[in-house]
Amino acid sequence: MTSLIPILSLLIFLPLVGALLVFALRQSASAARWLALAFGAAEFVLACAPLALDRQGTAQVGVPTGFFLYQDHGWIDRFGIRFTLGMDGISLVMVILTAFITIVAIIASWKVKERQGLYLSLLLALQGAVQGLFLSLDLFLFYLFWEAMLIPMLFLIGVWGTGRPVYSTIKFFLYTFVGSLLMLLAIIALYLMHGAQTESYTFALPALMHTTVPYQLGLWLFGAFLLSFAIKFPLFPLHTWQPDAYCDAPVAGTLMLASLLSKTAAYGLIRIAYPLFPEASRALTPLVYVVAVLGICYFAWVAFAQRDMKRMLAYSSVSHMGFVALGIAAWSPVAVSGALMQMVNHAITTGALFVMVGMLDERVESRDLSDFGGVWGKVPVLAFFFLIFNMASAGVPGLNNFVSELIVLVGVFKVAPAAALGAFLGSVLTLIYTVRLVQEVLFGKESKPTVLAEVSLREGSVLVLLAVVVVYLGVHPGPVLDLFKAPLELLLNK
Amino acid sequence: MSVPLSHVLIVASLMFAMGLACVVAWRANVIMMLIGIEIMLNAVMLTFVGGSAHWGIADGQLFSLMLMALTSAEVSLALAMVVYLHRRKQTVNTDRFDSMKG
Amino acid sequence: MTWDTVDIALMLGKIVFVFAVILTYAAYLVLAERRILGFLQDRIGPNRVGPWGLLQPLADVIKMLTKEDMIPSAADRLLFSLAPAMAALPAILTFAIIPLGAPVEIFGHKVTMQVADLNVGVLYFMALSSVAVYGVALGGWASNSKYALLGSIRGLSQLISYELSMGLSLVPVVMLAKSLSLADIVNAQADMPFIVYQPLAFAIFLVSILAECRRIPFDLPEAEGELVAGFHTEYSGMRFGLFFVGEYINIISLGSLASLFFLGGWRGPLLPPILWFFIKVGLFSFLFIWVRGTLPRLRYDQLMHLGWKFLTPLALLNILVTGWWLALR
Amino acid sequence: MPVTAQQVEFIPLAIYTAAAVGLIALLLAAAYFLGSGKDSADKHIPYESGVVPTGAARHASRVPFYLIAIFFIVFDVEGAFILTWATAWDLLGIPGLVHITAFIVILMLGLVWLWIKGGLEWGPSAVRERGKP
Amino acid sequence: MTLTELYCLMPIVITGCAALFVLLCGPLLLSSSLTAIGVTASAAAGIWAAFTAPAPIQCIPGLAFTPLAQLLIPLFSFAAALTQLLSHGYNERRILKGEEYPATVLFALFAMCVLPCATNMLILFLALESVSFAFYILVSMDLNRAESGEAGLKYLLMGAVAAAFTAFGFALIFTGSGTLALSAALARPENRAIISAGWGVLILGMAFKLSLVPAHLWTPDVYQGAPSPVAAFLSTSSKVAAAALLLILLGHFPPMAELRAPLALLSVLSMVLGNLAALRQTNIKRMLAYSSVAHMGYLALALLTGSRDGYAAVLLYGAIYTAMNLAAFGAISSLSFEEEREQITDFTGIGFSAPVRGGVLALAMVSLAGIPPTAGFIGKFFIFYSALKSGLIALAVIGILSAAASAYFYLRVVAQLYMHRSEAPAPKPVGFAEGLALCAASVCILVIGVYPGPLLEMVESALR
Repeated sequence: MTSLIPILSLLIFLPLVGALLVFALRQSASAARWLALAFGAAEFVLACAPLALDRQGTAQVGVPTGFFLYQDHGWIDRFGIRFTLGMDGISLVMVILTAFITIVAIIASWKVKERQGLYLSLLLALQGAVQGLFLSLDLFLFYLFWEAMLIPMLFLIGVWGTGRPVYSTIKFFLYTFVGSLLMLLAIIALYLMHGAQTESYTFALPALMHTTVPYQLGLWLFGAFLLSFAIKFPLFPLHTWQPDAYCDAPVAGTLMLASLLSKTAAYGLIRIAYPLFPEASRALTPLVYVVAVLGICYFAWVAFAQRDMKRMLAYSSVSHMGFVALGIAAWSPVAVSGALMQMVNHAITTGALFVMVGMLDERVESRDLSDFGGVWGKVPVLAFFFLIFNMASAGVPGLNNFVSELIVLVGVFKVAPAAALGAFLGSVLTLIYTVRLVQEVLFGKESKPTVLAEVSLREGSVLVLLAVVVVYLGVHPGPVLDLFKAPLELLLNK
Repeated sequence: MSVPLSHVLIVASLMFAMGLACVVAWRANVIMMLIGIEIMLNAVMLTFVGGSAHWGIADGQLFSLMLMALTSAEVSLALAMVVYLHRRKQTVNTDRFDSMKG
Repeated sequence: MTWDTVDIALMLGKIVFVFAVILTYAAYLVLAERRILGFLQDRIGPNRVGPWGLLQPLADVIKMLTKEDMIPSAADRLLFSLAPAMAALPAILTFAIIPLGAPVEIFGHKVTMQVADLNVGVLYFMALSSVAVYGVALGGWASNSKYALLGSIRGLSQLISYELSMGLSLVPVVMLAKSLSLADIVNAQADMPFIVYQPLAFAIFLVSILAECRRIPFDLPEAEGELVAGFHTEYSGMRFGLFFVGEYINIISLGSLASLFFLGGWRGPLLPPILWFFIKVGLFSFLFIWVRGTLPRLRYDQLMHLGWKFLTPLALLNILVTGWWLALR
Repeated sequence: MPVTAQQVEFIPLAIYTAAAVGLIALLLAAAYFLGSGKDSADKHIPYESGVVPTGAARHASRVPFYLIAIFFIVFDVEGAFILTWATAWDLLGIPGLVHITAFIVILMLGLVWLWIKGGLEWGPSAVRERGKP
Repeated sequence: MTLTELYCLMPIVITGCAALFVLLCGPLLLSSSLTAIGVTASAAAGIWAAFTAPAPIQCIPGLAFTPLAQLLIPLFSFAAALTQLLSHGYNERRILKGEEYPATVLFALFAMCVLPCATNMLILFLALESVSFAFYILVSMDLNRAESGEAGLKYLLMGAVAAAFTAFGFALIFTGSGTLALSAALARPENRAIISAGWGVLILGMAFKLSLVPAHLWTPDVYQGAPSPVAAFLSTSSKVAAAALLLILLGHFPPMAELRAPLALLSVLSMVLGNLAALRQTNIKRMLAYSSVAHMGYLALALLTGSRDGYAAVLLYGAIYTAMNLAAFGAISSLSFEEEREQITDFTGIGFSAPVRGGVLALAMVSLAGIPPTAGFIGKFFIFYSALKSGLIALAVIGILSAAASAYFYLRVVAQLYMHRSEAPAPKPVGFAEGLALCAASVCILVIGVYPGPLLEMVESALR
């Protein structure tokens, strides 16, 4: 269904316009902040708008099935590149998630001291690129957003980062860039193959799904896609950029990286790589299992060894992402919807934890575990939220992560019980380091006494928002899962 | 024509190679390099003249004439630069033209 | 075409004849110059060797041959020895293409009065005049002496500057004759010598050849007042002799060319062609000597200004005017 | 002896050239054998008006000399173009004339430019131009 | 020659006359009016060419207003105009006086206008060499620095060797085919060896001009020594001109099959070694020089395909590369003081102290790295597309990996601009002319990056 208002284009361009306006107002920090927040809110409203639409729709001519919002404009005719956007249930959830996380990020960066206007403007630009990525149905367009995301991120880490920001940002950039360039080659190859087979040269994703790819070549092409997505994911052993980037990025940067950018990779796998190359993906599935399980366990183990909270969370985050990979690898409706659910939950839980570490960091100017202790006694509200999010992360029933990880494990167990067992082992490890983190920070003894301030109104509002979502998704994930059902069927039965 | 085309080409190629060898071997001296380049260009002119004699058209000679003009302009430019650098550094040894490294 | 013995004999005969003519002429031109200069300067000049000093050239040659043959220790030996030959050779070689008279019939063979009638005669002449520069340049440079180097650099600049105007002044002649062959050029002047059409070109050519010969008022390369003897300061004996002889042969050949290009060469009424030719050449020779006796030496900047700011643009303009005049005639 | 049209002209020229070279060689050889005199070290010193030479003789010349060399190279070759046209001016007709006129005009403009920029200045006038001794 | 034919060749006439005018009347005019005249003439030539329909008939023997000319003349004019705008302030700061500079730029432009119009090898060669000549002079124009003169001499010597190779190639092709006209110079089977030898030598010569490895050694020195605006012009237009020459030749008679391997080798070596060498540079101009080696490797890759797509990619990439390098060198030149700002560390914090110029430099770097949504990405996309389409998979993979590595040194500049705490001395405020030029270049980069359609169409029609 195409609506009168081009919602999809607006979703992309609204943040970009916002970025420009905020950039123009960068001299006055408060104006820039409020403007950015306004744009973030507007985007969130716009993102939720499709919830009110009739999402079943009737198949229209030219619109691929399953997409209840669709836009298609000519762009670069020479190559048959079109500006094609489409929204199905998966995209919808991702778009809402993006809008939500961005609002959190904007509020979390209320206190940025240097060049705040530029910072917020980059955040909005990043949001625009991510939204575009989730919506694009043209592979070229997808690639464009995929790479365009890197530039704001590059600056966010490099300019406002701590530690060794330049090193981290360039490392991050190069890793992802190498992978994505190979993906570009694969995209072009697929395009050429499709063109040669059908005489119609196009980058449209639905059309490309019908390409007959020789098995051997398919392995190579899928390999290129997998490599690119695995780096961004990140999957073991391509993760080495990740702890540095997560640690050295500013709070909002880490939030965007952990909550959104890693999801773009998972989204890419689900939307593009697996459906495009079913045979090749099936052939490489064992590899993905191994990598995912290894990742879950290994990263949990490494997280346990960290003294820097942010670094610990970085490893924890990537360990949790292993469940997403696991779910995708199983490629069954249950497993994949679990993976999608895990994407959402991970975004929120991990994001919340990073925000909280940011708050602690702001107060103590340290992230070392030994500098904290007895927080529970000093600032109970803060400590309460910290506990909730950690519990969610550890997979305590009733909170969101439990649901999704359970679904993934159930889904995977049917096809690959060994992998499911491994992953389960990993989640036990998760429990261990989370308990340790909570114990040391909230109840342990600190090395030198510190005075902590209680959460402010601004911080509180963010935490409450996140906590509500955490609890809601933990007890009532049904509506979200429903959204995934129809598109997943289409994707899996292709 | 009394000289076969192949002979002309062989001689020209030899001359060209010799000129190139001169340029490569005497890299230290600008003047020698210029001489080598002249030899190379003369080989080119020889080829053109030979070719135009072979086909019985004047085009090649025309090209040779233009090459002469080109050569003269090039040599004059090179000499101007050599004089300028010589007055600055008192040498025509290219090894001494080493302001740039990297 | 085939040659028989007579042809070959005639050819060799011509060569010998030309050598005889130029060497004799050069030798006596030296004497004539000294006598005429003496006359112009109100003194006598050489008159002791032979009647009226007629054997003086012979004495000069013997002297040069028996003088010590020195090479300065710091000189570049090869170039030092080569330079005089490079100075004399082009002057002699130029004569190969000069027609001394109208073709004649001997033993039923039509004989041109020149060693070789090249169809690119003018180019040949210009090429040789360029080669002549090397004599001056190498001589001065190889001597490794300050005077010599100064003289040779001056000479170099002067020679190449005037070569330009000389070459350009010949372009109208080539256009009028529609040929580069000297015989054709002379034949083209059957009706009217080119000096009538091209007085300006003639003037430019005349001044240029004066400078090419490095004669007063253009003798800056060997200005004895400032540079001792200029580029041949270090030369002695026969090597100096070659420079010396070369200069006089140059006077003859350039005079011959001037008469060929502008005065109709051997053409003239009544008298036999070869006589006409030598009368004209003699005229030029006399002119050279006369100028030497009359004019002062130019300053170097004046010399260069004359060449570049006056003669060269004028020659270029002359070409344009001639071109349009010929086309629209 | 059969000869081609080219050889008719080139054989005499070659013999003439050989003879000229031979003559010069003869003269130099004669001077070498006939030349007399006593060698001494002082005679080999370059002549500098009786003063013992100091410094190197191969000094760098003033810039105008180099400039003249450079100008000559360019103008001489342009002269070659003009001569090429001159040999065939009647065949080329008015278009050829127009071309060569443009050529010569541009060449003369180049000369004028050299003149304006002081490339042709020598001696006192050049010193005046630069305003220093 | 009728009036309409003259009409077609007006760009050549305009630039030639403007060059002579500037040269001769220069002493009487102010330097700003000289710049104005130069820019106006360049713009006029470019606009005239852009809005004149190509006519394949020969106007003057050897010259025709080809479709290729319709694309390239505006491109060259754009580069020349920007160069002059950039040079204006630069030359004032560096005390480069005189009308020779604008006149030489215009002469270069004149020759560049002739190049794509050529219909025979003689004109082609003369045009290419005239371009080189103008650049020899421009490179050595800065008498205040010894590097400039040295760079000029090095460039001249290398360029002369290259010219000898190119001329020898033409000579052999002429000898093999018996004509100088491009349209008729087809390979005759009995002379195949001669012609393919000619092609080989010619490509070697062009490798010099394009600075492909192993004939690239002059590039860094020349870029470093040349005044920055000249480096901008040199690194863009002269490269495009050389590539255009190859395109013109290839359009008329494709090279022999036996030349593919050497050309492929040149391309791979350039891509890999150029990028690797650039990694080590601390001087930004040398870095850009090696980067241009690598970029020319990509161009060679597209040429190697021998397909229409490949040729179109060459033209497109040429246009894009022109915009990118003009922006990069333009920013460098406008950031220079009385001294050149050369080391990468000289740019620390410039992104904030001189936002416009720093931004343009960063944009140029991002574009050179080939990151969307900049023009550089479109260019790379087209090149690798054409390479894959022609089945050059291995080369494409090598190329793309080297491109990925290249991102490192481009980003290092960006990092230096924005991400270091210490600050280099801030530059003076940007002048109007320089600002205009920089904006024009960056707008081109962005617009082509987002909406390359029109440019693609122009490229396609240029090859028709």
